[in-house]
Amino acid sequence: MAATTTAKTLPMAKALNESLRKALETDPKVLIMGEDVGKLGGVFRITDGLQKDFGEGRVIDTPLAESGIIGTAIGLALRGYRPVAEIQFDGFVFPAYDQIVTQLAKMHARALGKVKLPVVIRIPYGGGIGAVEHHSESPEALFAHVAGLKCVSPSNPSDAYWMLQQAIASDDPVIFFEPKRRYWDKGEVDTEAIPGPLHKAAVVREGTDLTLVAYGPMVKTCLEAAAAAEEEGKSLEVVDLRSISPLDFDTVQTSVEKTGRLVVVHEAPVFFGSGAELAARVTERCFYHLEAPVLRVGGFHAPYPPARLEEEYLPNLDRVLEAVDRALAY
Amino acid sequence: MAATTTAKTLPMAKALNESLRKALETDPKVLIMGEDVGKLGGVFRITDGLQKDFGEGRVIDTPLAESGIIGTAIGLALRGYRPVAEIQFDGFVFPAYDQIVTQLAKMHARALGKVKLPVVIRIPYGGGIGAVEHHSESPEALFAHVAGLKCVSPSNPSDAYWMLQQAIASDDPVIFFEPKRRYWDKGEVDTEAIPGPLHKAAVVREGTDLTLVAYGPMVKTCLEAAAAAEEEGKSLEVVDLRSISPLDFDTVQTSVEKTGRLVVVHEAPVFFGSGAELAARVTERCFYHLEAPVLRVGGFHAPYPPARLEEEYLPNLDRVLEAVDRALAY
Amino acid sequence: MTVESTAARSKPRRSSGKRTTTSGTRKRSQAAARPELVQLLTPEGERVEHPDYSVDLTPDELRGLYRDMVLTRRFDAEATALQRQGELGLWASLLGQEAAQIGSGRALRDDDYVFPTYREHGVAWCRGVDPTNLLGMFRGVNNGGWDPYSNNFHLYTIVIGSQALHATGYAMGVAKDGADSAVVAYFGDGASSQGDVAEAFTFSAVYNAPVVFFCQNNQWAISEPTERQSRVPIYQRAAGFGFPGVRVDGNDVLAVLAVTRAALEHARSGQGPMLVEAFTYRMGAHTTSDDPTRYRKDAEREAWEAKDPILRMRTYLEKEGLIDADWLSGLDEESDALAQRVREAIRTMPDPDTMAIFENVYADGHALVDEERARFAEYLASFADEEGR
Amino acid sequence: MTVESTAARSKPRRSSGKRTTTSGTRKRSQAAARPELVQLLTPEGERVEHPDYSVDLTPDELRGLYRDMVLTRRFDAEATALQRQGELGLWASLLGQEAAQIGSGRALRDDDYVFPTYREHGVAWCRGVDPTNLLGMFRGVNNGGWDPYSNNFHLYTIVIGSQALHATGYAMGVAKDGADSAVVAYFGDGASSQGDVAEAFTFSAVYNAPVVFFCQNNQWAISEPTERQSRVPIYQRAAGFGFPGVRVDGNDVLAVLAVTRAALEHARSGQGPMLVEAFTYRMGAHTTSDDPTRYRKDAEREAWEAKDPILRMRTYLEKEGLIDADWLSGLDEESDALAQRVREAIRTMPDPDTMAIFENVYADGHALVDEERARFAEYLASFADEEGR
Ligand SMILES: Cc1ncc(C[n+]2csc(CCOP(=O)(O)OP(=O)(O)O)c2C)c(N)n1
Ligand SMILES: Cc1ncc(C[n+]2csc(CCOP(=O)(O)OP(=O)(O)O)c2C)c(N)n1
Ligand SMILES: [Mg+2]
Ligand SMILES: [Mg+2]
Repeated sequence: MAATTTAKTLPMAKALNESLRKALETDPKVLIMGEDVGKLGGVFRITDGLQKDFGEGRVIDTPLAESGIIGTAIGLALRGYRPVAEIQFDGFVFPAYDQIVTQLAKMHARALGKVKLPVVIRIPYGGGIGAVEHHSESPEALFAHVAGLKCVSPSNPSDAYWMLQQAIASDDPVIFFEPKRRYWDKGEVDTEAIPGPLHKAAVVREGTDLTLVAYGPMVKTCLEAAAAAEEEGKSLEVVDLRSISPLDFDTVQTSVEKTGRLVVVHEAPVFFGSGAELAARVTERCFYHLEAPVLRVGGFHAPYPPARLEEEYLPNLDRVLEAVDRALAY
Repeated sequence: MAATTTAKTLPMAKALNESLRKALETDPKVLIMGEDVGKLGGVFRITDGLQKDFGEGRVIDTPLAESGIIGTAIGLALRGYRPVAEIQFDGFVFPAYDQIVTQLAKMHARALGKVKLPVVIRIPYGGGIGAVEHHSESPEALFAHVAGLKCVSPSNPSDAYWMLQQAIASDDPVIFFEPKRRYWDKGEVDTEAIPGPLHKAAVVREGTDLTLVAYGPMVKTCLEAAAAAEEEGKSLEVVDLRSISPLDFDTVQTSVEKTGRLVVVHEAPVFFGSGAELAARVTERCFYHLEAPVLRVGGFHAPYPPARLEEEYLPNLDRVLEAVDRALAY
Repeated sequence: MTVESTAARSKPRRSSGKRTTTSGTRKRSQAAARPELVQLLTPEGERVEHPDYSVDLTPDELRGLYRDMVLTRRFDAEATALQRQGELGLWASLLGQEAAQIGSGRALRDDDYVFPTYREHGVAWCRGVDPTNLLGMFRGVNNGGWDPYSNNFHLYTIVIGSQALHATGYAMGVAKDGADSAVVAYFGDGASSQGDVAEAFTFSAVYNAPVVFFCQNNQWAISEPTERQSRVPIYQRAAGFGFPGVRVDGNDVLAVLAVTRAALEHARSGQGPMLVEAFTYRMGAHTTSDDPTRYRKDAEREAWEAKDPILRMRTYLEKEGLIDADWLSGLDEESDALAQRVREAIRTMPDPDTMAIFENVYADGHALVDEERARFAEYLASFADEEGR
Repeated sequence: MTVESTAARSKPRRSSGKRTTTSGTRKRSQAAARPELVQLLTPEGERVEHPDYSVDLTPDELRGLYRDMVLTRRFDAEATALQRQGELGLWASLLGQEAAQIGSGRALRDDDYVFPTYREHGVAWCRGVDPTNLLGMFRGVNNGGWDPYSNNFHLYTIVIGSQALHATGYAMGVAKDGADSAVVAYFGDGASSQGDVAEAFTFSAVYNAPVVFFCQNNQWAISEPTERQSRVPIYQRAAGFGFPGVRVDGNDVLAVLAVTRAALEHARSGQGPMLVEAFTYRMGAHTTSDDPTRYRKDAEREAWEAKDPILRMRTYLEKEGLIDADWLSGLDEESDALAQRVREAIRTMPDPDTMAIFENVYADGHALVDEERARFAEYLASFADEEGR
């Protein structure tokens, strides 16, 4: 979205905060719930000031129990509310996994459409902030595999603002993955703009030699890689998926039909990760266009390492470019 | 394994039962725990008679709480036991997901190898038995993505017997997926044989035109498909993966280098499923050998349907052959 | 170490209508002042008093409770028969739990909302859910065939204990709305071990949510006796979370009604959650797939048959002269008619359309579902073409 | 509605050694016969008696407890300082909880096994874990740097409440082995809301496992006060699961020692689990990342400072003439030496080798890990080659 007079420059964290504020203002059924979302404003301050302005009835500090948070959010949704639940860190969503997978995801279908579950689960995810165990994971594949859920992840403040608006407006459960290492990156947000569809990917840099696909935290990394590659005379197109379920294969396909090569980048482990699904489907769709196999850059099949190793562990410019070189060598 | 004098013909359920009995006899540290595994012998009778013979101290009926089952199994393993936990049905493993993913899978690494977690989690999985909701799912991808776990699934009684022996002997946590619709299928089991490695795939039918890859319940379906295809003059090779994490890409690669075409079949939803990982990796390894994209046959991106629709929902001979035709048409 | 229930203080709200005082036949319950088990009608059909709980019902209401139990049992027996005949894939019988379900179900107001397990056929009956609708999921044509909002009766939930949290959240919403209705979460003795149920206790207590936890302790969780779940009575669990718990004779429809009314009133009046443990017995198998002879003795069942919830009510009504042979044969006819209606309904129940696989996965749609639906339709059409050739 | 603790009946096991009777200075605790909070040493440093719990310690033992608390606090302060200096990524301070941790830690036998949270630095100290080992995970060089078996002290667990189940399973194993040791699960007030903790209560009660649940109620779970977790005192939770719970003054090292010993004895003697709630206060921030000024008043902290666990012990020891200036300055020197040792250790703590990413993922190996390790080594080598050129 181009800058207009109504645009302001905000870090992603603040864009999310403003988006939540807007939702609370606009729809009295919107509730915010989670651990420490009240006075503290969340450990990342995404809900800063909201309880003060909207009260404890709308911005709810919950007991320390994630299954309880999601289970009661489901009940509130059945009663007509639109809960936006915060999970404090990626690694702490698993106690709620049963409620998400067996209840939240399936209840609309179970009821033959008679009930709707407009629940948003915000999860700050990914690494790069030097944290201890369980605070740096990227579990999106574990949700994308599950029908009934939608999964999205913004890469910049504008998308953070608008995609959260759209997720809250959606009548389906949405897992909203926030790239925590990008919380403090600034960007323009036009709160008066008319946003594009939630589940559409965006070509964020055009190129001709190879397509880089990423989402959330890795979009910036890919843009940097594309800039570096340009200096070496390689023209990389970068697609920001924005949505992980559904995946916008059309946009990726169009790009790959142009470039003939695809590298998928994410922080999550490669094995059974998003890159696998993209590689499988894109290869099927673009079999005769692909001049190289789809390559994947991502986490290893190992627990997220201690902070002093994360720089080596996380996909970075070098690892992306190495994969680019390998793909171009075909 | 060829039939010998020590071989007997058993249904898979009985083979599993005998394997557990053998483990209890051989190693006093082996424990069986789960809901209704005692007097009832489990809802599928896999533990039939074991409590009677080994006592309540070794075959333990647990409270109705899956997180509790796995969490205490972890504690027992830390104390030197080798628990074999039964989850009653695939759809009920999710309350234990946190313990499995954040504790069981990571504790060995967290302890820098100082502790071992020889825990086996047996999960009867998959559909085809006309059951109600949550009783027919195939959640293997949700475990294979997680480092620290191993995932296997036998397709026949002999593998059921031996792979369970090996899983129990393994010092790593193993998720043992039992294809419940094949529990009553009979096969030869030689309890004196020397089994091959746990994580190695098996070529269960040789062919030249295309490779079918499957595991657990779909191996039989693929063998039937191959037999039907033969009548049409098509020679299909069938690979039984046996192990889902790790995946034995070498065996698949060898086959695909011969046939040039691959179709992966599983009951689990295709989106972010095992087929995606296989397609991605095999395409990377066999890029110049593949004459068609890897095609996937599996579940839809929808909740497992009510029983009256499962016949249409589940991959069957026709759906496999349709994919084979599509692959051969390239 | 026992935990006293404090539920007693909130008196049940009385429904209007003419009442017969049946105190002539009432005796004080045998045990000491506040017996652990609340009982108003003994297995022998004698009315007894309880210091904290009472009901005062019209003859019509009393007969109505009996009728509800009889019809529910008949429906349940029919469903079991239909399973044997292959019309249902499975059935979870409520045999023996009629009083627990009818007593609690009849304590509800229309605007209360219920979260059942998979066995609350009697509660569904009280809510006005058409019994044939309950059969859909057991036949395998759907995963829950009714609109939860039309009767304020949620879909059956199979994942043990998870609905306790939904009920708590719903009740938090009720409180937010300033409504004075209440919510009931049904669950079993086995479910009491699930973390979700404990979390529901915590959330409801902390938010003072108007929810009644109604635990049918039917002594068994499939093959496991209640001692595998708790070494003290389940109602005592509540006190440690800061709200009252009470154990009621779950085979005594009057006591269940009285106690549930009191619990609902407790919730409505802003005092927060309450736990009711209905002490009852699963007289049949866990489901039609189960074989209880593997784990329990006939003698146990026989002992409980003597406490049958329907028999004792009949004895009482007959003793009080509230029913006679005519009335009973009218009820028999009604039962037969219900059974026949259910039989017919099941035989004409249509199988779902194949493409229903793709319906209602999402409320707002999903590109992949659309794609898979289209492809599958094409695939199916290809057979039609072949057949058409 | 209160739940009486029955813990009293099992008397604490006495450690051998000469004892001083300090009863001259003892008073009966002010409250009624069985006050809710077990206390043996008032905030003013006066010894009081409790009808159910007592300790009888030698001067050396008394001084030892004080020394443990002082050294632990010093270590903790040093770690906080190291975090500020950038040597640690994070630190979770135990400031204010020294008595709860040293009192319980010193109640343990060597063969008891401990499952801590991430804040049990004082317990680790009692177990003999080298304090510098605790820093590894906070520095980011590992996720737990010690061998749990060498000190029977498990790794720190971050996922709230999950270790309660591990402790229960371990205790089930202890019972199976016929050993008479016990297991302790530490957790916080916040953790009491997690389903896993409730399930641990259920399992331990049903199997009568020798486990002591030691809840440090430090009044806060990050920004949430304990009322967000429970509307009644946490120790009361136990009764509803069928085992005793007791609340002890968590800033009173003597009372914590006495109560934990009794609880361990309860477990050892085959009576199953027990819950100890140590009522204490987190004097610092939740972690170095936290800013408590956003959610709590200084006055609250000040009120708790008056109940400081170390101060009261010092007052008592001084009054009793058990310590003097010399002894105290010796302890100061010891503290300084410890702090210096920690500082030096952290500065020389090596970063892990990059390839450690692939180590210990599996005990028996995994083909994919091998493949990824090899590829990554090649990848890294390619840079070395480039640099080497
Ligand atoms: C989470 C979960 N685990 C296991 C099951 C399988 N299961 C179905 S019913 C049942 C026993 C339930 O016992 P209880 O709660 O006492 O209810 P009851 O069936 O006696 O009414 C079990 C173990 C399940 N449905 N959900
Ligand atoms: C399952 C889970 N959810 C959330 C967190 C984030 N978190 C870390 S500590 C904490 C508060 C814990 O409070 P309490 O149990 O009282 O222990 P304390 O920190 O006060 O010692 C939270 C919410 C976590 N570690 N694990
Ligand atoms: Mg039951
Ligand atoms: Mg706390």
